[in-house]
Amino acid sequence: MAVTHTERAATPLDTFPRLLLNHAATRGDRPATREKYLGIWQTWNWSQVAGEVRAIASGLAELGFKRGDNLAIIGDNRPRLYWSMCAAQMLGGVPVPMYQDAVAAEMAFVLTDGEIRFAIVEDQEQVDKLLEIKDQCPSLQHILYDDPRGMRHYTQTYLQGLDEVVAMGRIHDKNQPDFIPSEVALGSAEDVAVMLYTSGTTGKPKGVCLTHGTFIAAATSGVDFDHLTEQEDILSYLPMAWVGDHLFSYAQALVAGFTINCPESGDTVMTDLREIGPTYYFAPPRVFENLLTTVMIRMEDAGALKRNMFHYFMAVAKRCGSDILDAKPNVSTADRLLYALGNVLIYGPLRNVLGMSRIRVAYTAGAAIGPDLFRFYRSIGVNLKQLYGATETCAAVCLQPDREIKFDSVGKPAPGVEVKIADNGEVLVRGKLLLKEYYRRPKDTAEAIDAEGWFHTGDAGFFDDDGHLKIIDRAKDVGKLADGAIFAPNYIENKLKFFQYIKEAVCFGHDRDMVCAFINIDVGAVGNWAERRGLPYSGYTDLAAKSEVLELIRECVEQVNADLSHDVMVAETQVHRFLILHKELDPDDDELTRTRKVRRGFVAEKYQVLIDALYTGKTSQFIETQVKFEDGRSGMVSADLAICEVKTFPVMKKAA
Amino acid sequence: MFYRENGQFKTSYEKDQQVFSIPQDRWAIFAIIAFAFIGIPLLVDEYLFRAILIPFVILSLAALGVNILVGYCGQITLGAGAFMAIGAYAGYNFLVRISGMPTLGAILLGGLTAAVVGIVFGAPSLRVRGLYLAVATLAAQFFWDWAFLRIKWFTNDSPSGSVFVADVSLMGWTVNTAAEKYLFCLGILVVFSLLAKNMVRGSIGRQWMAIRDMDVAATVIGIRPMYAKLSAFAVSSFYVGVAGALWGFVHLGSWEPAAFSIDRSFQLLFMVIIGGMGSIVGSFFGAAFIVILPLFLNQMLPVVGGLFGLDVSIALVSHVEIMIFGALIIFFLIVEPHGIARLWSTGREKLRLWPFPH
Amino acid sequence: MAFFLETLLGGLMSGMLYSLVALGFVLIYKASGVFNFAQGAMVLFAALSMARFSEWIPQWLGMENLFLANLLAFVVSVAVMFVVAWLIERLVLRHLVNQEGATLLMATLGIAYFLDGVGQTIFGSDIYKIDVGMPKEPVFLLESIFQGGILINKEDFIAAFVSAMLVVALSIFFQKTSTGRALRAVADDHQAAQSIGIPLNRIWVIVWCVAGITALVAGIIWGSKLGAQFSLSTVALRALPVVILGGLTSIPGAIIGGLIIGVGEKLSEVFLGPYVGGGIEIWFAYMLALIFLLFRPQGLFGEKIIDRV
Amino acid sequence: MSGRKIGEVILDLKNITLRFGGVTALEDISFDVREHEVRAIIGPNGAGKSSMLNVINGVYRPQEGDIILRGEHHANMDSYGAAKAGLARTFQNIALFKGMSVLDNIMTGRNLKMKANLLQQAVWFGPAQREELEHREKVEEIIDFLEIQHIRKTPVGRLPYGLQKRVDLARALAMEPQILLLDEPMAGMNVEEKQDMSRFILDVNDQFGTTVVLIEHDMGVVMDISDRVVVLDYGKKIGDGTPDEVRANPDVISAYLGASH
Repeated sequence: MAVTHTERAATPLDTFPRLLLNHAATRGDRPATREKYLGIWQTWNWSQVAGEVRAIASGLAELGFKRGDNLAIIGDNRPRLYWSMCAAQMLGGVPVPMYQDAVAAEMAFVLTDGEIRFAIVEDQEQVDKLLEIKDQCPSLQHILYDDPRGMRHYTQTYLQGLDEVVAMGRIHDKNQPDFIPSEVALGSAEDVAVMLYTSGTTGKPKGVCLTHGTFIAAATSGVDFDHLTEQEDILSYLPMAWVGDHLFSYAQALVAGFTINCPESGDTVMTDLREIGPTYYFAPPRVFENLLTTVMIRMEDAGALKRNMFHYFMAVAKRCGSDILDAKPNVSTADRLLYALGNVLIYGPLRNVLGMSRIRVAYTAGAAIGPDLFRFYRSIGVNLKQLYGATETCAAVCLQPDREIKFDSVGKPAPGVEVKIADNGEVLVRGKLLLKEYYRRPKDTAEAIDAEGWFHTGDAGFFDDDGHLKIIDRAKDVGKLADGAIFAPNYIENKLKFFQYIKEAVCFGHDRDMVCAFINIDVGAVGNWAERRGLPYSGYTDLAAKSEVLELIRECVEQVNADLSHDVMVAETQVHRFLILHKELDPDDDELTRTRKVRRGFVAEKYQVLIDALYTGKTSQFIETQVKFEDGRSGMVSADLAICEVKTFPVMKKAA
Repeated sequence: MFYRENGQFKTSYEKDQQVFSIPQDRWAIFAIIAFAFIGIPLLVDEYLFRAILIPFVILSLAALGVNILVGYCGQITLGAGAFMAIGAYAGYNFLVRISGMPTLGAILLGGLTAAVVGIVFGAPSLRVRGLYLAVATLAAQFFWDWAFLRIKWFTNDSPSGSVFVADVSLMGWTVNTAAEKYLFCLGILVVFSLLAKNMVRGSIGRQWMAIRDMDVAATVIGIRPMYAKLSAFAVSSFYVGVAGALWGFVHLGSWEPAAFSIDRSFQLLFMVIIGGMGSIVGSFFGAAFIVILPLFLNQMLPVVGGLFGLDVSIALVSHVEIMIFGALIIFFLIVEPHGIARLWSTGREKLRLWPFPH
Repeated sequence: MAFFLETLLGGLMSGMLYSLVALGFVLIYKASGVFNFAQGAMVLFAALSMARFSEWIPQWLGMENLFLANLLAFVVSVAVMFVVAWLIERLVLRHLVNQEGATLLMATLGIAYFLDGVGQTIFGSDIYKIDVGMPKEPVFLLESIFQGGILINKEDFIAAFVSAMLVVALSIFFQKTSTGRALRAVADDHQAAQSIGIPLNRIWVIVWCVAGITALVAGIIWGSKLGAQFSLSTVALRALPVVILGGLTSIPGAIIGGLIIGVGEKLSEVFLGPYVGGGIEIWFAYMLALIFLLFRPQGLFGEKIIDRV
Repeated sequence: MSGRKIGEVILDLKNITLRFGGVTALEDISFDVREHEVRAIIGPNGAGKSSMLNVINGVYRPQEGDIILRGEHHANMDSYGAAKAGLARTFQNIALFKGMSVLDNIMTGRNLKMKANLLQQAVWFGPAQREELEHREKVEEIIDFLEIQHIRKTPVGRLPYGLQKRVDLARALAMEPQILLLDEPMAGMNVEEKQDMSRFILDVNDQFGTTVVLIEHDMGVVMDISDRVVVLDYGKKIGDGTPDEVRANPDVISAYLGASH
């Protein structure tokens, strides 16, 4: 190793394999990857990881994987799946992480579209999916599985255990020790490093090709921006196919050389989070939302004293917490003392049970986050920040600098990134971190990136006076009411969604005279609420139909209206009528994307009757819908949905 | 509330299986032990040592022994007093009959003798359980009460029937003052507690608990009831015996069989029930509680009585005392069969989860 | 020879008393699976109350008639024992249903302590005499056969007689009365008994009441012999081996066992004692029991203990 | 189950008769179990299925008959001996050790394989610890295998029924048995739990080649997962053969129609 290292020192660290080998040489015994397996945190240091990756790479080479090939990666966050990505890159191939919970049909599309020859999957479950669609994907030649459990009787020749491949690889690597180094040497910053399929809020998914140079640049700017070191710990639990996870758990980990930790299983993420106590944390708003909801629910069950204490100190935190975190001077000594006390009694313990004691920097992105939700975490001393970006931009266009946090902005453009607002309000981006192309879609690529090299994000937003970018909505979603008032559905929906009782909301109003909304209640929160009132219920549909629940939600919506009425820009778009949907919007029914964004258009079509009912002033509407269950079976749910009027408020002119 | 467990992840089974796997707990324990060894001797006076601390330490050891049998292995015993006696008298005989026998050696040999006898009287447990076993242990109690009273050999033919140990010494260190006695016993207690903890967290401990919880299932998965039960009797009796020897050698100095009467047996059983069956720390709680309660009542009752203008005789105090013991036993058996220790551990769990209730 | 018979009879006498206490054990064990360690405490408690009330009542009512006083005292004591029985069922057993034997045993140990405490707090802790007018003078039997005859104590004689009566009475109560049958049903199988509508709780109260009465009788007899004093509560410990010997679930067992132990104690004490230094009654009884435990755990008459998976 | 090859007879029961006092629980029952197969014992309530299992692993001793395990006679072997001989079992009404955590419960299954003596254990450091760690790893593999990581340290008392059953199985597996006796492993489970459990049983049989003898009420399950089925009724054997043969057997049908199932 040492020898190869000296000669590599000359070559620049502009591809991920080079970064890896460099870590192995410079900080070989620092932990690189941990996985909770068999009850303890199994740890691999950088030189071990490098060894593993070499082995996988050599093995793949044996199987005939060559420069330019695409390697599908399907499964939960498992060390060897991360390593496989790097292995593919070593050979100049392109890893294509895919959503492990996607159904076979969705996978078939990506596999064919991406001309995948090799797939490395986690376990039997994934293998079965692939076998199901094998004949639809002629290109697919090799399927390798990480976990051999239950695979003993699969006779297909193109199926192999990763173990065997690795074993093969080690021999190969022993026989031709300079094969891998030479392959690595061939790599260049312009090569495509990874291909991420956009979950595609519109149309079919597209493969976004991002080069080593691009991603390393994006990662590096983030690392410098937050002064990340090799000391960081991060919990890798988000879908590997998501640009966010790829940036934080792969790119930045390799740039900064910190440790990624893979949870034991889906059921144990919270416990594992608490054990690891990451110093650097990334989660979509939904996760923070659910956390907060559970906090609230559990505190409701607490004894009176504890509950009052909690609410009192949360009030204190709300008052001064985030200012103290931002080291603002304008906090009274009394408050500082109270906060210190609260930190001992509530905030500290709370961070501990949430697994956030050690967090230095936490990011959220992927969707706008409710200001109050955002404020909650900052006020208890979690340095939560927003970033703005898209798959096409390595998810790193704007970041919120420490101490300059605004709850309703996504921060300033990252170093080396240009951002400007088009006339139609769309956000345009230019810089090193842009995608190379959409895989085999020159037309789409041309559409996305214009002549001057501006990438059209499709989001509507504006810069405020301090140069912070504010995103209101998807550009195409921003509409106008019949009377011409601007209508930004997401903006309203997010306000609604911050109530713990409301899980999902969809607002309508474009070209109409008023705003109406679909609501999904949060079974957890509302269920708990119902139990404490002794309301029996059999499940979501039943619960949603309860008049008490309708009343509860009406109050929430009313508050939102009151809130909206304060802001001239959106005051016109208060919610006049709403209904509670009889089923939860679900990715399996294509109502949400895999990242759980609402497929607005799709939903609008699917529930046309309901929308009509809302606008024709009916007081109730019957509907029957087909649903898919986890096990793939499908059935019908039907209900008679009550439609509810909500009080609206006169527009308040701000006393400027 | 004081727990900050983030980042305390375990990368090896050693770490995961250490006795106090949470650092906060470890520090707390070390602090307490340090205080017991250094702090207390500086703060406490002669009387407290003799009246509370030394009895507490020794009885804790005995209770620990009883707990291994009753709490961990689920075998009831009403004869613990007898085994203390055996420890004491056997130790005494080893001391006086073998010249140059070191005190500690005598004490341990006393314990060993008790262990052997324990195995003999534990034998019925292979055939019977519950109160039948209680009878067997009572038999031990009465037999040995009698034996040490009537068989002169045991008392080395001392005319008065009472025996005495001149001075306790450990490698040249003569244990004279109350403080020294306390430290001597404490040292032994700490070591033995650690050994006990190791056993109950190891395979033998699991065997004991398996037998306690579901003996049929235990044999089916390959646990030998004989080995499990008898080893429990042996270990338990050994601990109790050593405690007995300490009680005689260190605490009393000179004693008669009455010192280890059946009341002592009951007292030890109560310590375990109140302190917490199947919990090592419980044994300490129980011992503390039962050592302190009488003194507390002696102080309090007259005062309380005074308020109502009636004078409280010593007799009355003692009656009230046994009344309260009785009531407490029933209370704990009904309300919290795992005793004070369980209350303690639930409290600790709450602190770990704070501010959440559960 | 005469001496032997004398000891033998003496043994039988005290044996009768053991049987009486043992009976208390058996009753309760049969009906509720509880081994009532507090039986002795109940004896003490009963004796104390008898002694004290027979002393107080004349004072309160200012009357002289000893017989009447005793009668009233007896009635009151019975009432007291009933209350005790009821409280025990209410406050303790009810909350410990379906617990394992060891736990219940320890619970009754608690009860024993509690009763001892309360008893002595209320009634005082000195030695009180119970005078139910039992003749104390000795009697000589079979003078014709043995020179000097066999000396026995009339009091013992009566005592034995009374206990015998009680035993008979109880047996009848069990065999003939409906309550008795209910009791036996419960003894055989709790669940079943419950399912055919036998109110467990009431049955238990009754049983404990009966046990209370046996305790009272035993208390009076012993009390009038040795005076009502704390040592009475140890009688439980002495009667314990009896039930092991006779079998926990058998009334006749209790009686026979009592006699055997009684005789055994006396004989061993007299003929064995001298060689080993005397005072061996207690452990002798226990050793006997121990041997039984090893070779015939269910005792002479008890039902075999089998547990299923 | 395609790849699994069924071997020679490993357990042979000859003319087993078992009586409790007057009651005859099993009458002259004979059947054999082949290596690596899944052998089901079915029958109406009170048919003597559990007694049969109890005879096999020595909890009950038959008055007559012979048990031949790998060619050795075990007519009166006790349950400890059975355990040593490589038989493990789970219980109909779960017999877990209530006072212990899931981990400890499963660790007890390793007891036969742990050699450190009392003193070494008291000292802990050295052989005892080494042993603990080794076996902890084995146990963790089983925990992983049965997917119960999330309850590793919970006291079994707090677990829902379905999970307790799983822990019971885990404890039996910890013994690395050659023959696994399962007494109604799916009793009182909902559909998903049953599916999981059957999957686990098949996986065990498949991965470790463990021979499985199980009692089960759910006919569907039995027919799915077992190679051969023996049918008992009132202590007598009324049928024996492959699921299909048994399904066709008239006596069996009548027995089942008789006992409302």
